[in-house]
Amino acid sequence: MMIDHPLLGLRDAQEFTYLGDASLIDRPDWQAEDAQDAFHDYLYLRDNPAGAHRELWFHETGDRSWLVVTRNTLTHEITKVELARDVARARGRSK
Amino acid sequence: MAYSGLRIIKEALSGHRGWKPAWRDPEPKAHYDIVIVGGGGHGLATAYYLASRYQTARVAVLEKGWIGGGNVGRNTTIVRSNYLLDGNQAFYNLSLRMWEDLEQDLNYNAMVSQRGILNLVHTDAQRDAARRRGNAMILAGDDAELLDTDGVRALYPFLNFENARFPIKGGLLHRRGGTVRHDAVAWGYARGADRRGVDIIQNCEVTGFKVENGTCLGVETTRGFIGAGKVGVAVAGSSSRVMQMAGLRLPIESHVLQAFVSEGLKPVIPGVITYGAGHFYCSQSDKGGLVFGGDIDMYNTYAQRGNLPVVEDVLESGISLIPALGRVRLLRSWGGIMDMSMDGSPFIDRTPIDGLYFNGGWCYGGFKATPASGLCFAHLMATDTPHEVAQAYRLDRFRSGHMIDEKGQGAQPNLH
Amino acid sequence: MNQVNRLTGGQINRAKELNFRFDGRSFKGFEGDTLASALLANGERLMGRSFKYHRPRGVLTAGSEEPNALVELRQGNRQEPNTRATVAELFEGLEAKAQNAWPSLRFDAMAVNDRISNFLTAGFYYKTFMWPKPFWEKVYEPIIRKAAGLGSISFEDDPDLYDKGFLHCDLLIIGAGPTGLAAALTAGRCGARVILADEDFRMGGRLNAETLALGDASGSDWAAEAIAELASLDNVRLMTRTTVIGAFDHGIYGAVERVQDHLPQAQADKPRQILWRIYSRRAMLCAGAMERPIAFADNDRPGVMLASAVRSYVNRWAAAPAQEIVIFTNNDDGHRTAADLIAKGVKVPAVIDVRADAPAVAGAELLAGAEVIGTEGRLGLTSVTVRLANGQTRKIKCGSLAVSGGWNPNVHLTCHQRGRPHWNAELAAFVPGPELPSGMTVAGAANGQLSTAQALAGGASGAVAALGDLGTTAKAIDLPQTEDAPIALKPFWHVQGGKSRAWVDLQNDVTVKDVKLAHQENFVSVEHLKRYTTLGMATDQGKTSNMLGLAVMAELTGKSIPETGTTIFRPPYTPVPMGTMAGRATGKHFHPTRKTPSHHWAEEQGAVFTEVGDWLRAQWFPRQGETHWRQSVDREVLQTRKSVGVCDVTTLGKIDVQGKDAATFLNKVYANAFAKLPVGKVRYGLMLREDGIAYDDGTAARLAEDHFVVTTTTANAVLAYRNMEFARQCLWPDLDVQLISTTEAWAQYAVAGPNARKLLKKIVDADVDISNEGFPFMACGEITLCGGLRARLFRISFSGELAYEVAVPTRYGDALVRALMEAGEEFDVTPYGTEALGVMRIEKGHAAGNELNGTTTALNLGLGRMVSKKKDCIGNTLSERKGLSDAAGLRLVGFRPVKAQDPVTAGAHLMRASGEISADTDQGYITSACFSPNLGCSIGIGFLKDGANRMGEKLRAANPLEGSTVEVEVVSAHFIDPEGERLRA
Amino acid sequence: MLNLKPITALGAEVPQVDSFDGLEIAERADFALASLAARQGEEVLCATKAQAYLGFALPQPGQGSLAAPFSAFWMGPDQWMIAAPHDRHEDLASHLKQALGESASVSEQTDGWCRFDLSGAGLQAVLERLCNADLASMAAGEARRVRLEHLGCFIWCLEPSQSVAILGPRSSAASLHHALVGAAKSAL
Repeated sequence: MMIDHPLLGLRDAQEFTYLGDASLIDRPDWQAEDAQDAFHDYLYLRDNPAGAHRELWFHETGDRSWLVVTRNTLTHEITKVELARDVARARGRSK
Repeated sequence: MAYSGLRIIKEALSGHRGWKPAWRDPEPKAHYDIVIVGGGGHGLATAYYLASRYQTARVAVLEKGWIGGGNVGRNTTIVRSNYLLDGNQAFYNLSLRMWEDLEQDLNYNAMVSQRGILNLVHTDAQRDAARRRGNAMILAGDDAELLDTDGVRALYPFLNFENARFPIKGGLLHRRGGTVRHDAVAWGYARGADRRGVDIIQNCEVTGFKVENGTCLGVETTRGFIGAGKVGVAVAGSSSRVMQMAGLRLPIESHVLQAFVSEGLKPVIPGVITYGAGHFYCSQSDKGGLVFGGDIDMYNTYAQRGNLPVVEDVLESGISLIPALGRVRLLRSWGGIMDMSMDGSPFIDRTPIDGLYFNGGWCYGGFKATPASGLCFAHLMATDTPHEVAQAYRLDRFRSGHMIDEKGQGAQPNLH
Repeated sequence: MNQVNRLTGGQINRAKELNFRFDGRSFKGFEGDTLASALLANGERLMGRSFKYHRPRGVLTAGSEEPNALVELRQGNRQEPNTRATVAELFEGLEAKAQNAWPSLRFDAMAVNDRISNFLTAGFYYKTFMWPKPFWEKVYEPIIRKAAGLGSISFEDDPDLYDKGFLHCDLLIIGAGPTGLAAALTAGRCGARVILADEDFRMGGRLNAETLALGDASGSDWAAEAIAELASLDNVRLMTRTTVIGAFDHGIYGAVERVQDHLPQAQADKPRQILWRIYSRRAMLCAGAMERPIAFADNDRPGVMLASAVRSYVNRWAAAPAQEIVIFTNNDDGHRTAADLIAKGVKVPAVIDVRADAPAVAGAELLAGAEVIGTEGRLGLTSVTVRLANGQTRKIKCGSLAVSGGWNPNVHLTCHQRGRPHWNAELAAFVPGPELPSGMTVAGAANGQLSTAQALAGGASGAVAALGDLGTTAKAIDLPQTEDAPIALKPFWHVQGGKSRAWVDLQNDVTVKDVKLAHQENFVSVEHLKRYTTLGMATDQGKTSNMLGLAVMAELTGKSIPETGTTIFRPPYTPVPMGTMAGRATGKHFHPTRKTPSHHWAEEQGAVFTEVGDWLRAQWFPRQGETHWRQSVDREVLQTRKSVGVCDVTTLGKIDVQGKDAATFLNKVYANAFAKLPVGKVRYGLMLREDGIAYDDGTAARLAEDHFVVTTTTANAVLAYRNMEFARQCLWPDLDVQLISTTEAWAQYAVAGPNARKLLKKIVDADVDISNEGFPFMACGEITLCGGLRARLFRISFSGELAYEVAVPTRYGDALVRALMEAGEEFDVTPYGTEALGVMRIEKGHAAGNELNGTTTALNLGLGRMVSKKKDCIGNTLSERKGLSDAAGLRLVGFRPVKAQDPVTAGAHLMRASGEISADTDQGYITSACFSPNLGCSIGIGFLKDGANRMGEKLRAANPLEGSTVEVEVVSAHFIDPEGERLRA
Repeated sequence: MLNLKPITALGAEVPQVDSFDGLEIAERADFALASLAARQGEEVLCATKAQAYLGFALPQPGQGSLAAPFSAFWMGPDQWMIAAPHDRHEDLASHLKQALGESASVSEQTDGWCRFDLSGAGLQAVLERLCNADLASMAAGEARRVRLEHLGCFIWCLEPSQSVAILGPRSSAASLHHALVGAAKSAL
């Protein structure tokens, strides 16, 4: 597969390490009432869609960026690639 | 009609006109006591045991395509019981014992061949881990032997002992492990179930569950609604897709595992060899092809195909271990979709919906589990209590922190 | 008998005669021959035996799809099973053996299977061999395994090299027949980066095998001219002997180039084959089509061949399969074979055409509306029996039968991403469907455009379109005038009736009757049919058999062929040597070897090395007179604890963590608190996974307010770095923190033992205060040593002794270890390896990889109190789950043998002092064990249920695997200096 | 005066040179390296100060600059590798840190890497057996991180189509060298 890195252009997916669903960015609040349940759902449950999937890839033998790649799990077609840091900020993550 | 050598002779002498269909193609009925979704190994086995051991009268297996087309039709055929952890041991111990009696039980030769599985050891730490595992196996009633380098050499003199990056320091041998002709398992169970009245309905895709007041009443299918007292889902690879129709999210991701077969060869490898320093395991089929595999492709996918990097990785490992295979040709590769679970262990459990049961999360170890999985799932559905060897396979075990993590990789499915 | 069937002409070099041997006999051929063409020229039709019934078989095709003529090529450690004689290029001294035949190809004892074949029908083995139970592994299976298989291997290591490579192009053209050449000329002339790959050793495809003309030139001359022009273009790469084996995601293709297979002896240092990964922006599949056979009784005798193959042998290789050749066809294309044969002077006794309205053939008798219903000849065809249109039968003498059942486009690569081909009724064949791999287009015969004119036009316009997608305007080449015959074919699959078996899959011996039996037993789905009968599972992967099997099944079910099913193809297109897929990363070079800075020095000391991940580390340093590793290790341990030892600890991961928020960041990735660690101090840290399991431990040294150096275990250096980047970029993106690995930049040595300070004093520069007051336990700092060299010093201890770790830039690491040894001479300093390191850490009860096994929590490790509940850090929330916080759960404790001489063994399971020994009574397990020379006995650490409350209890350490059970006592895991006084000395 | 004698990544006192018909592979030990990463919110200041110190602007993603005495290439978002001759700039990291102050994080990288310079007409033929960098598309100064011999290496273009520096992890220098020499023998 080829991943269209937002900064570097097309790169062989072999340079990347895959983590999983991009929802892993949305780490719950540790002080919430239901923190343990929220962490359970966050860490263990997956939509696992057959179709568009937003997922985290780390450019391990590359520029060390984490990317959020939108990829179709039926066809492997990639429709969007973003820097995970931008995505995280857009989803309200900060310090 | 019972199969036997005599029967073959008789048929041969009468033009083979007497052979009957191995299973019927019945029209679906309006209602069954139990409907199994998924005509793969586990679904067919479940139906067989429901009919044969739990005397469930009206059972149907619904299969989207052709039976045996799931992972029972695309695996590397290995059966073993070399587990370390409590929740797994008794289950796989039972499964291997069931394999040993399977053919006589089914009257179908699935070529259960116990030629031994050897897991190689390359470091002292691996030997420590192998010893812990081997002892766990023996304590659980399975067989294990710890071999040193010479012991391995005696079994497989052509492995790379002289020029290895990671020298072979020994291995854990599980003599009762081996291989089974995978397609025959599906067909044997199908024939056995069919003979006991189970309706096996091919080309019948489930498109939804009918749930009222928290109870599952049946399934919508491409061949109409089919009512059911209970519905059991055994569709590993597609579990998330199917259970999503019932509104459930699972601790599962779908990944592809590639497997490979070489051109046919005169006998090379009697048993199963697993490399300990790379991703490669290999056996030889009765037809002569080397059957081998390695790691999954690592990314979520439902496409039954993989990519080159994993192929190369598997072969780098393979040739590093067995340099004599360099000129043997890889004939065919294929990809199977795995239900990779969050701790590498499966689920056989009720769901929050009454009357809906779930069997899945087998990662790439589902084939060897087929008999016990079928029996335990049948037991659960017939009695509404978990079978004693499958009590740990609960869907809520992550909530309570009771993971069954043989590899110790944590909540990352692609590492199991 | 010297080349009795050699004709005139052909594209062989008669000036270069080559000697070769087949099955123990000597022959001659020419340069440009394949093994198959040379054997045919020598009058040899028998080339192999079938898989199941050991039927005598000859060559069927002239290409890589050959199912019959498989041989063991070459000898000794280069013996290569299952090589198709049709693609094995002839070279001087070629040696080939027939396979799957004993004692000889002509007389094969296993052919007895053929006599009892009526008992060995499809799937018979599923119905028998079940009793008595043990007989399967002991009797039946060994016989079956020995009889099965095809060629054999030498069991010697393959001596050849294999390369891998990477290529980039705008347009990859797969196949260099008329379509591919037209495409390549079109694209090449406009300057695009083009790769043209063809599996043959001579480009041109069917142009080399046919007698048709392109404009004024013969097909092969036109091809040669096109190739010459392409070769002159810098932007075009011509790759002959290169098979594109797979279409992978996003325009990546795998291709195998056979660099030296055609040479008598591979040149040293050069690869036998290369696996290329081709990154293409666009690809054109111009792979042509394959002719398919017709099934009829005894259609498998040596001499029965595909008509196109007969033309290839006659036209390209000037080799006639026989002196008299009959044609059997359902289409006009078969008639060409007759014309070509007649032109070459080969007798064509008859053309049998199933079509009642077949056109006449010049120079040969046409039997229209006739069918072949039988053949004769045990080891080679002698005659065929024909059922004429009027129902009469006629026997016709011939040595070869050229069969044409029509053409199947080579859609294989279009299916590699699960695309399904579509049925084309006009061709009675599957053509590429609309779901092609991204970036791929298909042209020419592969796309169902079967005439030469269509092929040329399709290639040229396809290239224009593909380059147009890339924004390049290309102009189609001027196309020469050539044949443009429409396909005239009557779908016809197998001859009804006939007394003998009609073969569908020649290699696997699947007959029409087997397909019928599968249908009768409800193995109707194409996949069931394949799996039950083994149809299409042979080395040609159904290229010559799938369509036929499908057609027979369609007939039986009364459905159309496309309703019955399609079969799709998987990589590789043709089988690939496993060595080629592996490349160079095998043997000693399977993984790169990481060497420590002291490696060369350690080698000089005669150190024994061990693999730790990709690192090689000194395991121990034998001294003269030491004959057993234990002597060396015991000495290293004792000497370190008594005086001082030095160990290379460079392999631990080092990560530079900088930024204003560095401390805040570490507070989040470590379970324990780091925010308040003073500058100049080191702290032990434990990292958890988010699921609460401990996965790595190490230290973090605060060199400045905004600068930490974090160490990880050797094994987890990469993972810990990745996880920290995840935390930095994805979880807390606004923290000001920067990371970079510095593992390799610094050579780091542990200097441990009561004399460590004295030794180091001699090394560090005079102004560096390393006194206990000036540089206490857990201090760190940037210093200079050996006359001003920048260095880092950490007062940390894994051994439990007074110890330091000192780091210098890696290039000085070799000199530093020598300096340390020299300075330590007066203390009798010892280097120590990983074994002694392990012994000392077990004596101190420190957890390492065996304890951090991915299932253990901080609580299990006895470090529960480290997990801060007052801050947010990865893993703390889920570590509190019930199953992970059992008060009576596993705890890390120590074990001593009750009888001092007994060994404690890692991997033993713990059982109560009495009672049953079983899985149900398991109390835990020993993770690490060693002989402690300080305690004079074997010791271990491990996890025990409720271990902290069981000190002093006697247990049994059960090791049934090795037949031993040892009584042990539960003790503290801190065997030595539990108060930690030595560390702080 | 230092009394410790450095060795090269291949373990010798002097760098190794291997010559082939069309290619020279030269081990390099005469350069210092430091990584430079802009602090959050200080990106502009970092860029300004870096330009003042280096004499050129920090390169854009994927790009690099070859100059004297400093050269640089982009390593990752807001992160660069700076190189300079070792004999005069052994303390490159501390000098950079002084120059950039709180605007950047600087780490010494000199001995984290081994370096082999490949030059000659046969470069393309050899490089294509080693990694997926498309040499034809690389401009002078451009650096690309690739997988080579299973290692993460930088291919740093020194002269288009003619010369590249390959930076690999120092501990694996021998394996990397073996791969380079093997490919040269194979392809040339």
